[in-house]
Amino acid sequence: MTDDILNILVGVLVLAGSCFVLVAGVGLLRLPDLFSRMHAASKAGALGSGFVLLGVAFGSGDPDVTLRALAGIVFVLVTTPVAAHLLAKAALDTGQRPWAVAGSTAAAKGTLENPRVETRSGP
Amino acid sequence: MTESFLQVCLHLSLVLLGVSLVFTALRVVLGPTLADRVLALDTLSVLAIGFVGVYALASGLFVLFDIALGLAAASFLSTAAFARFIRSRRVRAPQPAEAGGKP
Amino acid sequence: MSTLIFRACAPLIVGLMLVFSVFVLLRGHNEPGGGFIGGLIAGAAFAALGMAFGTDAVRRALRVHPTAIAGYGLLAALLSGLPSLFLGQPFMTGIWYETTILGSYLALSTVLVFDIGVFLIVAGTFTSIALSLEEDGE
Amino acid sequence: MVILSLDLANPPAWLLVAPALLPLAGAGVLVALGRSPRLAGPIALIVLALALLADATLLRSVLLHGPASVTMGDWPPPFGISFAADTLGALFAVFAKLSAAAVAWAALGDEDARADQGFFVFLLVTVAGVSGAFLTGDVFNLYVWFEVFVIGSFGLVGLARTAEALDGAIKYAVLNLVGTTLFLIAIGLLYGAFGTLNMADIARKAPGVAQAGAPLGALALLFLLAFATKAAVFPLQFWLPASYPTATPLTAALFGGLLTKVGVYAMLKVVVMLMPAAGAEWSGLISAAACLTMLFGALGALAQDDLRRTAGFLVIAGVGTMLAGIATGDRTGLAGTVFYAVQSMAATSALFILVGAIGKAGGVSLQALGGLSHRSTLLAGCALVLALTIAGLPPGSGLWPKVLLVESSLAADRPYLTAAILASSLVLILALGRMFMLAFWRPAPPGAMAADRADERVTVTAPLAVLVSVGLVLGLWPEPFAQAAFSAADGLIDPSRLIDVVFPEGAAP
Amino acid sequence: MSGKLLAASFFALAWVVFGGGPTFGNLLFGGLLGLAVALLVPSPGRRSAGSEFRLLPALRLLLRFPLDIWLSGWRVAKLVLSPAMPVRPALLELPLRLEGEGRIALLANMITLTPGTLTVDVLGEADKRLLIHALDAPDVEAAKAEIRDGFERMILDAWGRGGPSP
Amino acid sequence: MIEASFAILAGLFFATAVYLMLAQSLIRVLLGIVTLGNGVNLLIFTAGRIGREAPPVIAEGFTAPAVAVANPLPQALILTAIVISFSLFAFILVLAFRGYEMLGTDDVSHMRHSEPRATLPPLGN
Amino acid sequence: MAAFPLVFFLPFIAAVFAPFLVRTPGGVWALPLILLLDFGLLAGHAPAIAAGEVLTGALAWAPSLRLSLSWRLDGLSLAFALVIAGIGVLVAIYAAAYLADDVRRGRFFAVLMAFAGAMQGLVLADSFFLMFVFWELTAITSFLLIGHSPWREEARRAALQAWIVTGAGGLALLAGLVLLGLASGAESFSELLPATGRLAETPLLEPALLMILIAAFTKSAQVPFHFWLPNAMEAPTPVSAYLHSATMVKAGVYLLLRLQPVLGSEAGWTTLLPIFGAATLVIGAGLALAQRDLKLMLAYSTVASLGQLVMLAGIGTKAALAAATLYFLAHALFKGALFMLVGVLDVAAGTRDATVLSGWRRNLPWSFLAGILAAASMAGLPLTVGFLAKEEVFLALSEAPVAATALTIAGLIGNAGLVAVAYLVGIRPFIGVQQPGEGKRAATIGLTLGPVVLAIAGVVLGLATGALHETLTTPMTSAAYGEPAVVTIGPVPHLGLPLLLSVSALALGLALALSFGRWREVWSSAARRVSLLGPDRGYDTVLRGGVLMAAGIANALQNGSMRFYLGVVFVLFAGVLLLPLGMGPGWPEWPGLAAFALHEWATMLVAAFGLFAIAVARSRVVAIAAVGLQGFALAVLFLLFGAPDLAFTQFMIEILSVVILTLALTRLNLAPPDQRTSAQRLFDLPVAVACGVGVIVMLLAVTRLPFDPALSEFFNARSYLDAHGRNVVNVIIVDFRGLDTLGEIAVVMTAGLAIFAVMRIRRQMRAAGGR
Ligand code: NA
Ligand code: NA
Repeated sequence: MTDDILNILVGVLVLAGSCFVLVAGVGLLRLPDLFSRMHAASKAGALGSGFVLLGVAFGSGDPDVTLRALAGIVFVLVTTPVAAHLLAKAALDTGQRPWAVAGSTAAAKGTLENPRVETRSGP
Repeated sequence: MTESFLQVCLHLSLVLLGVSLVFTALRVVLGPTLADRVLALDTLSVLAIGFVGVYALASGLFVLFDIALGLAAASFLSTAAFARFIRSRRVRAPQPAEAGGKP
Repeated sequence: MSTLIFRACAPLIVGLMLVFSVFVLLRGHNEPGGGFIGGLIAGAAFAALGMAFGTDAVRRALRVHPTAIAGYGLLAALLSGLPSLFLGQPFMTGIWYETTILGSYLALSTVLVFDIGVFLIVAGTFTSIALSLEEDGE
Repeated sequence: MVILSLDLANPPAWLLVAPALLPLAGAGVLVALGRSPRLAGPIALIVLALALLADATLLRSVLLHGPASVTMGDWPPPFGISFAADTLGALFAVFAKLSAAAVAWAALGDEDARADQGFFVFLLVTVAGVSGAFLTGDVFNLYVWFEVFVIGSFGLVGLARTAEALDGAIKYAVLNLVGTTLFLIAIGLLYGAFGTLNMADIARKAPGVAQAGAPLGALALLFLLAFATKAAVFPLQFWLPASYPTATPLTAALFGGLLTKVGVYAMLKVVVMLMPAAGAEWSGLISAAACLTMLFGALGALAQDDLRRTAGFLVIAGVGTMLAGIATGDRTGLAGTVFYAVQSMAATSALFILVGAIGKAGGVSLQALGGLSHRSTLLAGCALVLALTIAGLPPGSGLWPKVLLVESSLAADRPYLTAAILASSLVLILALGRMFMLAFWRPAPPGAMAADRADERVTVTAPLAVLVSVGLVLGLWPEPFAQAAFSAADGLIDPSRLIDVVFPEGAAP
Repeated sequence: MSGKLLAASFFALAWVVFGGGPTFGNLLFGGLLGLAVALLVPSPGRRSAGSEFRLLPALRLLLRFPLDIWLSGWRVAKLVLSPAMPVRPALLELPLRLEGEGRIALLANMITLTPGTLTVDVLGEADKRLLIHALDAPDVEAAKAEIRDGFERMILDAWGRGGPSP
Repeated sequence: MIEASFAILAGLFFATAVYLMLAQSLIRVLLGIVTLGNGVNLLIFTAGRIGREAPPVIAEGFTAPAVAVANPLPQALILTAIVISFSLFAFILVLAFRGYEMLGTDDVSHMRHSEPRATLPPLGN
Repeated sequence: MAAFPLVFFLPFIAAVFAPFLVRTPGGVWALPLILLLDFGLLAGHAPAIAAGEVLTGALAWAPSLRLSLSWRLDGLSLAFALVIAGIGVLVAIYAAAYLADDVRRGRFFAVLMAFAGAMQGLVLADSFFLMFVFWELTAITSFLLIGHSPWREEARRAALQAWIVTGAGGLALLAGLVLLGLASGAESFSELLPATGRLAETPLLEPALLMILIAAFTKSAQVPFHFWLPNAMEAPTPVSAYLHSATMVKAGVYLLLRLQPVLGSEAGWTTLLPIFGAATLVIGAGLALAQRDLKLMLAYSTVASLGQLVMLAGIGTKAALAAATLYFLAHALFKGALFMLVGVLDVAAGTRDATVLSGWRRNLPWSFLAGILAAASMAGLPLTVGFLAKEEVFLALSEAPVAATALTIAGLIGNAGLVAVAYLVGIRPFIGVQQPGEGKRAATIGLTLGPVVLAIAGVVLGLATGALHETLTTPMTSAAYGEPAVVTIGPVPHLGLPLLLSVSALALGLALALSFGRWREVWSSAARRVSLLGPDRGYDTVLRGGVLMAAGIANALQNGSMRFYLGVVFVLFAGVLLLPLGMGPGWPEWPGLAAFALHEWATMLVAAFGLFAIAVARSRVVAIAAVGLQGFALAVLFLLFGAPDLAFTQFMIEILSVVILTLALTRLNLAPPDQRTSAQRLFDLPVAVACGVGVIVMLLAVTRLPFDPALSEFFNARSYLDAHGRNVVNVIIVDFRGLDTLGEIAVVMTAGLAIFAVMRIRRQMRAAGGR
């Protein structure tokens, strides 16, 4: 009995993970600028692989692998945001402006190191 | 019965991953900015983790699994390196001319 | 690119990568892994450390020049092949010693020493390459 | 002393690996110690001396008792990697080590060599790679040892400090990398066809595999292409005149003495020995390449004003001469190739050390040089003997291989090959005669000569004298070396003795 | 020194996880390896982390965070898949009450991990501010408030303000 | 036959590598070198014959592979080849980088410093 | 017989000790003594050789190279060896005096002695290759001797010219000897001579003959290869007397006489030798009379004499060979004497100009005596050995089997010229009005001994014909003829056509000599204009042209463009892959594709897409990003087809490659376009496609073969049991084939160090303000 539940759980988890990865893929293509695309991509990083790794954790039946899968999730949870942050900062610092941005005074005034250069690439 | 459900999910996942692999590959080439390409390459590594995970489940060979962890580590380093590359290029080279260019 | 967030998280990330690299090294004989991939991951870890805290911090942390690590790795690999010569066997003949202590199975061998040599070389070399390139970047 | 109590009949396992692993260990020690460039030189020299001793002992054992073999890890051949020392390999290893030791000795007193402690590490790695290549009996392991000396040589050319040296280094690196990649491609295909990597096993299986329809002709040609690139055979010699002249003189001395010879050695071992039938198919092509290489090298040497470039082209001419023996492929021809390769290791290293010394004395341009014979009679004497050796004239050592190759080409009814050998010799006499006359006999233009006597420091003249005297010994008393060359040729034509020593009881794989 | 020990024990734990369970061999080797890695890696002043740690808020945070990820993840998914893709990005500048580098990094990462928001950078020296890019934030102040009262509040409860690292 | 399609892919790798290595810019030549290395690895992998076998890992409780496994030897050879070509590539990359800085260009046709227009030797005696 | 090998080594021993002997006072005189001992040892064998014996023997030197220190002493080699040693003694004495105050005496005598050893070795050698070795050594020592005073460009030019021309001949000799060896199976002359029968059928004979003739004609300065000999007069006079008249230039004649029994009957031999010989005789004599410098006059007359000897060897009859023997002996004596005489005049009168020198009989009485006797022998006057030679020559020419009249006329003209030279050199400078010459030094005994002894010997041999023929001429002629041939000519002239011819030659010669002053100017300017087209000018143009052509070729091919270099490599690569299969067994048939799953297709697609993207990427930044794609796809492929370790490493390396690529290229300005021109694309595309197709074809040709899984089965079976490991691939890497990995990590370490070194040098140079 428990095996059936496990299989279903693993199947769902893996499918969900893949779906989120697909959403990230679509987001990468459809979203208008780098920063919006980063949202999609960081989501794939966290949710997509997270769910697949969870699937592997439950589906492997081998405690060693389960532990390692959980460790993998922790590692992904730490590295993905840091990588996203580094990339975003680098892009912003080199004058790449988010598309149609409202709000932030800093961005508006261009107090960042270099002048505002509007980059606009349609969806 | 439920085994077949799992197999279906796994195959479906492989297809989904395959499709997103193509999408991501497109972004790697389309760009337009280098940051976009780096983001796509980083997503490629995530895709690879997905691939490894699903393939391990499908083939029952969990021995492959550690590749996923190695990948996560290496992809982090590559994105960090690219970030550094992008930032330092600004100091030397003006906004890359090919920002809006198409291949 | 040394930013606050990166500097805060780097020790954790690098630490995990180093532990993982040693894990990949030690179980390489039975599951995919081994000295190369372990060394590469360790190298990547120190490269990341270099990016977060600057190359001087890494050199201080390592206390020994990375290329010297590679040198010791080569000597370890060579020495691992010598014992068999003294026993009259061809070079690099594996010598194994296996026991179980308190439930944990332990296998020491010249082949493991060789793999550790490979690990040190790959880690030392890649770190050296990354650092000398990063150093240039600043 | 361990070595003296050695049973030469069946040499111990360590003797076969020592020539390659000693220099490697030396490099490891230097890298681990790191900090002291001053110590690097002496350590390197001691290591090379020990390795040379091992080489000489191994050669004696092979000459007296035939080839020796050991398989690493005590695995049964062809599964483990076998080292198989036959006369060819042991002979090449000894002379390569001799040249390397002389270069190391010269490097003790050379500023740019001592300036960077990397020099001795790279030198030791290169020598380890070359020695490993000469002694291994496994074709993929041969590739690995190729890469070891290639990266060692990369390290040496990497020490470039001028634009010309750096450009030369880039060309050297890219073209040599392509060369070794061609070799790897050929090995991949060979493994696909044979299913094994052990040379003795390949030799055994060649007839059967050929019958199964394997494209051995194409495979042999691919190996030839790869080794032709490493040996700087025309038209694949471009990397050499770009890099040897611009590297530091001692780097060029090491390269000149060793690298192209390894390419020729590989041709002999892999094509002539392992795939004789397939190799023979291309003997017409090889002799054409030999003629072109000889003439291109000789004419190139005649045309240069820069002595360093002249020396580079002389190496190419030598490669063509060696190739002539492979083209005819008979016992005399192969012996000629082996004898030439062995004697030219010492001669070419000496040539580049000499050019280096002349460079310090009065620059390397013939237009500006002159009056060197007054400056140092020893240098003039060495220059003359070297010129005679390279042109293949008595009392130099280059004469005997030329005689063998003329005999072989005429016996094989290849008059155009003979004509090329003789024509290139004549052009070499002209080129070397002019070089000697203009640099040594012509009175020095005012103020051309360097004041300090850097060119006459003992660390320049001593190694030069040793290498030149090696040439004289080979020239005046060639018998033992000719015998070794002929026994090496026999080993190539009929590898059965080697196969028996690798597979003692003819064990099936 | 206590920072080093904490790091060492964390890495030892990591080894046990990798090595497949807490056998004697794993614990012994893990301890040694953990110590070695801790020495190698320059651990910043973890000192202040321990002083004001309260368990309950930390647990609340641990439970609440995955839920948040799932909810906003779903929200962003709907957004990306809808044909019109009603996206109103905004660049927020959030003044911080937290001071410890570790804490700020934790907050920044949590913001990035919850889809819809991305921490771009930490601005300023004394008056630290977080520069955040929001995928869809019509009301800038509301978005800021949501974070200030959400994740930042939870971290403050669990670990306090935290002084500047030594 | 699986090898057939891998052969075609290997052919593509080689064609691209050669095309890149004949490029004007040294950077593209470097990329060609990477592609060439990948191509050679695929060639060796294909030469070792490919089937849908499991990885050559002996499962717990067995002393030899229980099921048909992929050919382990080419994998070992390729592992060695990958790392070697990576090391050589890394060196050439740094050399090219140094070359760019010193020669001021990565255009191969302008990099002729090592072989300047050769000056004629003295034609007299 | 033990004395014999010593003869080989004596001169070389002298050569080694010469520099020290010269420095010790009086030590220099030891050198002629050593040569005298040499002469004595040889002379000791004369009776045995006269009795028809042939002494052969050998010391093993390099058997595997078919090389032995072997000698063959018969009439021919004995006569030559005696001349070499005999005149060597006198030249050594003469040189000791002539170069008394020359600072480089040590080097000179060492090389001179080495030459004597080489020349003697050449004529005594029995093994082919031994003779070749000595032949080349004479060329090298001649180069060093001509270049004795190298600060003069003419001396350097003459030295190199001599080495190149005789060197080329040496190479031809090697080919000729090898061909003779192949045709006859002989390794030495002793084996060759009896093997004449077998030679006839082989096709190798013509080329062998041609090579031998080239060797002989260049060494013995036959027209058109004669030009190096007059130029060699740049050498000090003792060298001119010894090498370039008595010995070295005779090596070609020796070779011809030695091979005459074997090749003498060949058509090529009997036609070419007389033609070249006669032409050289006439032209040599003519040019001699166009000179003002006595030394050049003698040089050209030597060319003429060599022509005569070659002509006689060509005729090959008993009489011709007897004439050659006699003339060889006579010439050695009188020409040696006259050369040394000219040296004395040069020292005493400070000039060698024929039109200036006159009336030196009072100051140089002994020289005058030597001049008269030597001139008499050269002119062929009775009572001299020259007369015996002249008679035999005209007898041989008149009875020549082919073109006797033409040869006789040539002989007449040539010898007339030689008579004139004899008078102009031997007599004229001493007679007439004594004019004041500001001579450098008095003619010491050392200088005059040589000419006098040689001149007197010419007369003594002329008279003691019985002893002469018995000991020297008959054995030598027999050896050259191949069968016993007794020489009988007596000192008393007897009526007959030869006497008539020699008298008319004498008369014509005297007439020319006496009227020399009147027509010399006209004749020498005419000769100079003709010589502009001559071989000497030709040598210079060939040399310059050769260097320029070589430069053209080298610069055209070695043009510095790495693109060109790589283009050649890849064209050959494509050719090597496609041609053999095209020619040989044909293309492997297409085995059909396997069925692949979607994700497998997707991965291959991405790889192909990545390759396409990188190839067409317009900017290098795009290319760098795209390189990640192909690596990724390949890694996934390895993963899908049972290679986890491979996938793992490929992933890691791929990422780290991209990391290093970006870290290193941070600085480069990748913006400027670097697109190829369409012309370049026209070349690159086909080559790239050809390489791709080639790889596909070869892979298919290899993978369709049955695969021998022996190695893999062993590894799978023994991995756990013997090597304690479950991951077979890793076990192969660290144990089964651990040595590969050891080499590999050596590469990795060295690469790291090399990169570190490059970056360190970069830092040092930038710190010092460089780039
Ligand atoms: Na070479
Ligand atoms: Na987020």
